[in-house]
Amino acid sequence: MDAQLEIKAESLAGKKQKSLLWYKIKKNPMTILGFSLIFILAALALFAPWITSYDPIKINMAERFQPPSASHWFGTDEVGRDIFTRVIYGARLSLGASITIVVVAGLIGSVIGAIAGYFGNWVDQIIMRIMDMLLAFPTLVLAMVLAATLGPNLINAMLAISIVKIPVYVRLARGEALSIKKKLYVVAAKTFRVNDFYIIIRHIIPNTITPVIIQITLDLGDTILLVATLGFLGLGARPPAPEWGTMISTGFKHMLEQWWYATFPGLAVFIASSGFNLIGDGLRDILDPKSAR
Amino acid sequence: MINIEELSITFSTFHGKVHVLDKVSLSVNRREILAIVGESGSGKSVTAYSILGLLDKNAEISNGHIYFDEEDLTKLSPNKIQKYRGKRIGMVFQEPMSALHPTMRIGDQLVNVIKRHRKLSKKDAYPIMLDMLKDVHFDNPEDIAKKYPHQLSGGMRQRIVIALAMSGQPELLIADEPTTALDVTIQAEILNLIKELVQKHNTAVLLITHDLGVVKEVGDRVCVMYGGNIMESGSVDQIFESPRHPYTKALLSALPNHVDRSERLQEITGEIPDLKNRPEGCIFYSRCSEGKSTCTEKAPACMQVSEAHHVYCWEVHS
Amino acid sequence: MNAILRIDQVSKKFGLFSALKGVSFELYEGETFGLVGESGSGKSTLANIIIGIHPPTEGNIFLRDQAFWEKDRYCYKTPGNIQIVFQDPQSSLDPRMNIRQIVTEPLIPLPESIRKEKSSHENLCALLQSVGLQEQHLERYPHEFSGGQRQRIAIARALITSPDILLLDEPTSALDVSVQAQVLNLLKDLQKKRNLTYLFISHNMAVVRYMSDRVGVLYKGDMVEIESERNIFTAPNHPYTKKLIASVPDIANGVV
Amino acid sequence: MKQVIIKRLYLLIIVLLGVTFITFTMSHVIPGDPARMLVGQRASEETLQRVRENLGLDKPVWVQYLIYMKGLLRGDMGISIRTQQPVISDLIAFFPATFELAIFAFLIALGIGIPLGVLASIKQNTWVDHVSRIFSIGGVSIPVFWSGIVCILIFYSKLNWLPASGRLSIGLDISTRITGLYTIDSLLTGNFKVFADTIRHLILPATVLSYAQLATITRQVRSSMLEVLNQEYIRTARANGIAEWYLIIFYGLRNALIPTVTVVGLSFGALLGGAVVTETVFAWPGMGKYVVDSISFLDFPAIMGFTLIVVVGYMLINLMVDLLYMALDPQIRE
Amino acid sequence: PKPVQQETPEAPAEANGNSNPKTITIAINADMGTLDPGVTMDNMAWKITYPTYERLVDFDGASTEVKPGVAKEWKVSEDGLTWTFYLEEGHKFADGTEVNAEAVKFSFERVLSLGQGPSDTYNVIGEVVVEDTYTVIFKLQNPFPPFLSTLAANYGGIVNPKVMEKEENGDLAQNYLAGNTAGSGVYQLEEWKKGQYIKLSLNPNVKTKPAFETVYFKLVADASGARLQLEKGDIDIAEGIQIDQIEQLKGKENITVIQEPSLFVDYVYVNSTKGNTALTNPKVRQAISYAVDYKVIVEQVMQGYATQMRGPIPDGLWGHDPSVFQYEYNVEKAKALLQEAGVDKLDLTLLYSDRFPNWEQEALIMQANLADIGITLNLNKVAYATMREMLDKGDFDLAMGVWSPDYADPFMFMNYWFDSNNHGLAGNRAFYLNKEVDNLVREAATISEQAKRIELYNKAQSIVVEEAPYIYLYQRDFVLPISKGLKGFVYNPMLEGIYNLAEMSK
Ligand SMILES: Nc1ncnc2c1ncn2[C@@H]1O[C@H](COP(=O)(O)OP(=O)(O)OP(=O)(O)O)[C@@H](O)[C@H]1O
Ligand SMILES: Nc1ncnc2c1ncn2[C@@H]1O[C@H](COP(=O)(O)OP(=O)(O)OP(=O)(O)O)[C@@H](O)[C@H]1O
Ligand SMILES: [Mg+2]
Ligand SMILES: [Mg+2]
Repeated sequence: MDAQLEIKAESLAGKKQKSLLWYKIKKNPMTILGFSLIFILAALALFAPWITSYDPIKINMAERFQPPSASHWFGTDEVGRDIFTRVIYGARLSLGASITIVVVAGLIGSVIGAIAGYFGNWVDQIIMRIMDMLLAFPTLVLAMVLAATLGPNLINAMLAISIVKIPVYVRLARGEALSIKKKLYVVAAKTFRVNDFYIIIRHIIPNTITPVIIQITLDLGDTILLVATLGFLGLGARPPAPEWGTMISTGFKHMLEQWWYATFPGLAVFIASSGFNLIGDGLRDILDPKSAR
Repeated sequence: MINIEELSITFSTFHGKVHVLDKVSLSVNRREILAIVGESGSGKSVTAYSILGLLDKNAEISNGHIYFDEEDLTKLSPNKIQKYRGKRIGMVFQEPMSALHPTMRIGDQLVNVIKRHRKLSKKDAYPIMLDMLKDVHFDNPEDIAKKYPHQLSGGMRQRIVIALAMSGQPELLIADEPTTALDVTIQAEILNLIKELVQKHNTAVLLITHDLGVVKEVGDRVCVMYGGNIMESGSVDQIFESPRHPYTKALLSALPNHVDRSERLQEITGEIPDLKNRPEGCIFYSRCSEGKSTCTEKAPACMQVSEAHHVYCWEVHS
Repeated sequence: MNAILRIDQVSKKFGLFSALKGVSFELYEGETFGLVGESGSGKSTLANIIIGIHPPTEGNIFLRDQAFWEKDRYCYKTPGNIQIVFQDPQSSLDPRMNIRQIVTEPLIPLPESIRKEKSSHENLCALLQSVGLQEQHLERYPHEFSGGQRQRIAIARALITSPDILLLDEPTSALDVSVQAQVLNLLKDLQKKRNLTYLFISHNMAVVRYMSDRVGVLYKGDMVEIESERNIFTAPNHPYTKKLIASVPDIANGVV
Repeated sequence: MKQVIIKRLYLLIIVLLGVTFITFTMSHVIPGDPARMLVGQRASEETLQRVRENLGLDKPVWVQYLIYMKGLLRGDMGISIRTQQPVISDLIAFFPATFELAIFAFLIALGIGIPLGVLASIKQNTWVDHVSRIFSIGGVSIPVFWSGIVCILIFYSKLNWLPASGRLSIGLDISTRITGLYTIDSLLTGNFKVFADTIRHLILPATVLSYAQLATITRQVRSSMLEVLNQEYIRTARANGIAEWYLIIFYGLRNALIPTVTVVGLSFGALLGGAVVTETVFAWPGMGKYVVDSISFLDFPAIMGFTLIVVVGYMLINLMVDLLYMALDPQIRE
Repeated sequence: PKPVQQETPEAPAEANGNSNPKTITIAINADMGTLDPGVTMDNMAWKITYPTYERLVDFDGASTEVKPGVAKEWKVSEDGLTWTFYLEEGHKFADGTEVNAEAVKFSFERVLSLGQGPSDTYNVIGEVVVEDTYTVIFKLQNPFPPFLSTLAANYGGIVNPKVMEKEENGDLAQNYLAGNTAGSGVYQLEEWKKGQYIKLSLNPNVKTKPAFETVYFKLVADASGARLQLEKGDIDIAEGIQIDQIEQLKGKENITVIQEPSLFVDYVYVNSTKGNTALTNPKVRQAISYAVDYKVIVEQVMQGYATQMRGPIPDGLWGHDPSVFQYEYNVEKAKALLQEAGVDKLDLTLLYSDRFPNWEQEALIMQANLADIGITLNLNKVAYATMREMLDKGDFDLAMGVWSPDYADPFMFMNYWFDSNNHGLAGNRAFYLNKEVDNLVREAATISEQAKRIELYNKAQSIVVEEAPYIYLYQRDFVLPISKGLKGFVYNPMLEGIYNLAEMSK
């Protein structure tokens, strides 16, 4: 008796989404460039022990401050370690730290933001005032004070940056939540009398995830730089671990004579940061429904 | 006035080329209101946009011509077509809220357009702007001119949009679902306004809608579109009194208007076929209740059933 | 006829603005009550008060003498007995859930046993069948469906708790005429089969006329007229009703 | 309008209380004794004790906080432990330098970023767009400490075009202090030699600093332009025959600036507190260096003072953003 | 030759500053705190206070001995408790007031009642008596042989008693003096642009006019920047240049590099009582002392601008014992010692901060060195303030350290480093405890006869070298690149970083 509606096309489902994505990525050469840069860096970091025969930690005073050459592509540092080796091993730390920071901040931030946006009223007020405080806080003071309190090491630097980054995600997620909670599917869920946390978890958060992911990739570039800056100010990884910012910080003092010391880790920061930014920009174009077609 | 001949438009998308319009021909005369009806996705808006060269970047006119007083608009450069926009051809869109610049005063928006079309200074354009507002039934044009769009109701906004479109005193007015977002009572006002302006300025109107009621109310002639093809065209009376195309008939009987409450409504089963691979024959065949084998073989040719009443259907041929 | 739902002097203020001004009427079991009125007249607001989204400023709703609101708290304790279908099938389904998840969502607050039973595969299949969908659709996502199909999904979701009352807030306004016909037919069939009571909100007079047994006209928050379907279209009393009916363009000249 | 300002001010107080409290407690649990920094490491225990008492460091933290806040009400931010001078006078000495640098960097970034963003958006996915993106991504990706020193090497050491450090050449003097901004003061007093010198000193650090800002602005303008240009009202205006350039600037950019204002305002706030590295590299006598030194000295009053001024600055900028927002968007005005 | 200034017509005035023979510009790398000689303990500030104030006595040229300053002569009583100073007439403060006995009394009493860092040194003073206008007597509470030397230190600066007019709520003009000078030195503070520069001008009442009428201390925090400016001739002296860059600078035509032995030592605290228990065993400490490759540190890290220390008292200060034992790099011996001590696996931490750039390199080298003898050294880099707190509490195993004397007396090393009363930051940072050493150094501090004192200190030295509570790394050379035209600079190891501006010219 009912008209049997045909489903649009059997193959449409996942395949359509994927091919669409691929199509859009292909149209975005910059994004491909970004992915390649990160991919190369990640591969270097992952396969570091097979790529270089030097030890990133072991010192060799006899080889101190060698300029770039066939045996030391990026030269050596003040205790004779191969800078190329340290840069690629450093990718593990620097990229790892940045990704952790941003993902942690992104997760915490979007949950808090979803809660603020969904509940509104005083919950929103309190959360957003706290976020105002965090936003208003001079990043550096927070990071340095935290580092000074807990000890200047990478973990604390990461903690500080995460805290600083959270408000961005809270704002983003809150904004999304504000619009999502007006969506009929949320209104509908309310009429079923499911509880608020279910709604937040099942409806609000999954639907804010796309902008959050975009923001995460965009933030990664920034974070790498921030980690490096904190490293530059002596709040980074503990020696002798290789970390780009710390390397730059030390190398910076030798910029005039041993230019390679700060330049190559600087280049690595530049590549990683641009890579993530390109990906983020690309994702924004690709995942943004408005740019569909 | 305007004459569209065998217009075909293709969009390149990631799945491939979508043939959205297929040999659409229609024409509108001065002082005439031509209504285009058809369900969502049938190509009504694309037809309208193609006239003003406002198609998206991925569109391509693969066939046909659009003659506007002997000039083929499809052949014009973007710069030249710009001269037509607003000046000779006006356009009204569906959503009155989003069609107006949200942070610019109504008066300024109108003045900007008037300035351009009549080559006037801002000061000289102002009184003309006030007249235009009066034309669309605002009694206090000065006040209105100072307002922002969000301070007006939907009906008021739509009148502004119409004023904007009319400000260049165009010869052709294209109205793409101008009342869909409005209440029935306001809709009636707007439709009356359009009728009135047509009378006053001798404008030709291309009215796009999916509301058959609206068509009946204001249209002189009707084009029924389906899947990028014209199915049937004729005067309002011809179409409503004696529809010949199965699609037109189905459309009319799907309306609950004159059906007894105990009866079931007529449904049109199925969906528009994939426009990427348009079928060889009639596009409506898959949903047609009267279809037969010839329909799948060749696209139906135009059939004149009476004066100015054309149908594209093999069934009618026979 | 039995009154199943009683709307009693319901008023609603948003800030200073009165969206509803003491509206009262009753819904009889098994009937379709059409609610018409211009945009902003308070139709959706009323539905929202019934379903528990907004508390009324004054007045109350009773279901067989059971009050819905205690101050600002919705205290109607039988989840799923009243369900709502919204206008826009696109945004009323979460794009990130598949159809199974969407349709079973209303069961979540129900007791474990009922939930188990209702969400069993056979039950779901039968439900989908009844709204004209198929079993294989269960694992798909909303974007894979057409507008009419989505509205069917929304209806299935409303039906899964076997409600007595269905609030239909402009269920076909976003749909094409051809699809509208399908949905209206479906609604009629279901009503017959399940003895549902409908509150049918629309501003399309023809649709209201086709669907409703009685019609109420809301005008700026006031219920200006409640009449049987026949009376309201043939002999409207209130001037607004008259204007409303007169402004409806119709394919036939003269009466609607 | 008035309400917004009042609301903001009231917010400012809440945020200030929160931020000062956090900073205060945090800086007081840091291991390290400021009294010790002051008396020198070899001091005896009694001397140390005496100095601690003098500084009030022997009292519980919350008492110290109350004392501090009480002083603050009178406009007294305490005496810096490191410089032994009122924090307020230190801040007055350092803040204008940071502010001037930030403003210049900001103007440069706006001047380049907005046109670049607009260009990239109207030429979306063409080489213009790609080049502008690469260029602006460079800004967010190149560490300032690196680009700074490279600039010095090129423009100071090699080309000798621009000075490498400070705000003003030694020997030149800006005798009257009106605003503390050298560019403005020198103009006000008609001292064009100083003005030219100040500008020369500003160019390198401001450019380096602006480069990072530039990216944010360009990207924001580009994406909001893209969004705005897709709006119906743009299509309407186009259909009404508005000229394309007029459309882009007066219909498009005008609205694209609304979201940009927020992003840019926030980033300017960050600039105030975050130009440390640039200031170090260019020996710019701003607050960044001051706060880094203060932190390593555990100079609480100075850290507090800095935090306060940044927070107030940030909130004021926020207020300005809101007001600007209202000016740009009539819907919010009501 | 550099065609410096005239390239651009409107070349910045800073270039003129340098070519002007009456002006000297010195790049410093950190701003200073208070300039009050009675408060400041900061070497940076001393650069300003030393030439702007006079003292009773001054260090003589490059020597660690003193010569007459304001006091033309002095005598000390037999028991070492009464010191009488006869002032030279005609010394005037910048405002024209004459420097007299009252001013001396005022200054020292002021230091004592301020009770800040400098007062520590003068706590021995029981009373300052004005005998007549030009005679002042110091009565000490107990004999303190280094007393004369302390008077030549910065905190012995004589302050114009008129500053009391600037006193605010009983602060003894502390607030005023923080940003102003009120001394009788050759120069006075004319302008202090925070974060930018400090400008000194002549004291109008000075008897003999020096070559430089104006002195700029220009803040250039980044050493590379300072170096570039020196190379271009925009400044005369660049402080804080990395040791690694010195070799390059030596090659520049317009730059001279001054290199002098200093009394500044780098050493490592080996926590002998509060750290890892293994370290209480002198054998383990010795093993560590043997394990360090001194040569690499001196030659690579310090680029040869240092000499390995021999005993705690540095070469150049009296009391230095050239015959005391010196550890050398000997892995075998170190291993053997560890074995003797019964230690085979040891996990230690090395505390340091970013205060000195060479610390990290040295830490890394020591990490490698100790690994060779089976000791795992974990590096713990913390903020400087934190490091000091941890040092004070003894919360470390090994820690990097530096030391330089405030006055020229072995007391500065022996009593500070080894007296168990000074455990913690005060001086005995190794938390070293040896009753015999305690007695030796305490006795040496109370007698005035130098030969006797040397004998006692020598005895103590041989014990503490043997017991190795510190790793005696090296004694730094003072290295300073200056522009070639600059003449007359004399380095005094007691006045690290302080310039004899009045004697310099170009
Ligand atoms: N830029 C584009 N790229 C690809 N396909 C497009 C594009 N614009 C329109 N289409 C397709 O062209 C077809 C006709 O669209 P059009 O907007 O003309 O429909 P319509 O008849 O106006 O429908 P509605 O009543 O919904 O407005 C649709 O299938 C649509 O998906
Ligand atoms: N949450 C709310 N806050 C403030 N005002 C509201 C809210 N919800 C509805 N309103 C106002 O109440 C009035 C009635 O709204 P309602 O949605 O009930 O109208 P409606 O009759 O359903 O109209 P439509 O036909 O457009 O759906 C409107 O003027 C609306 O602006
Ligand atoms: Mg359309
Ligand atoms: Mg509604």
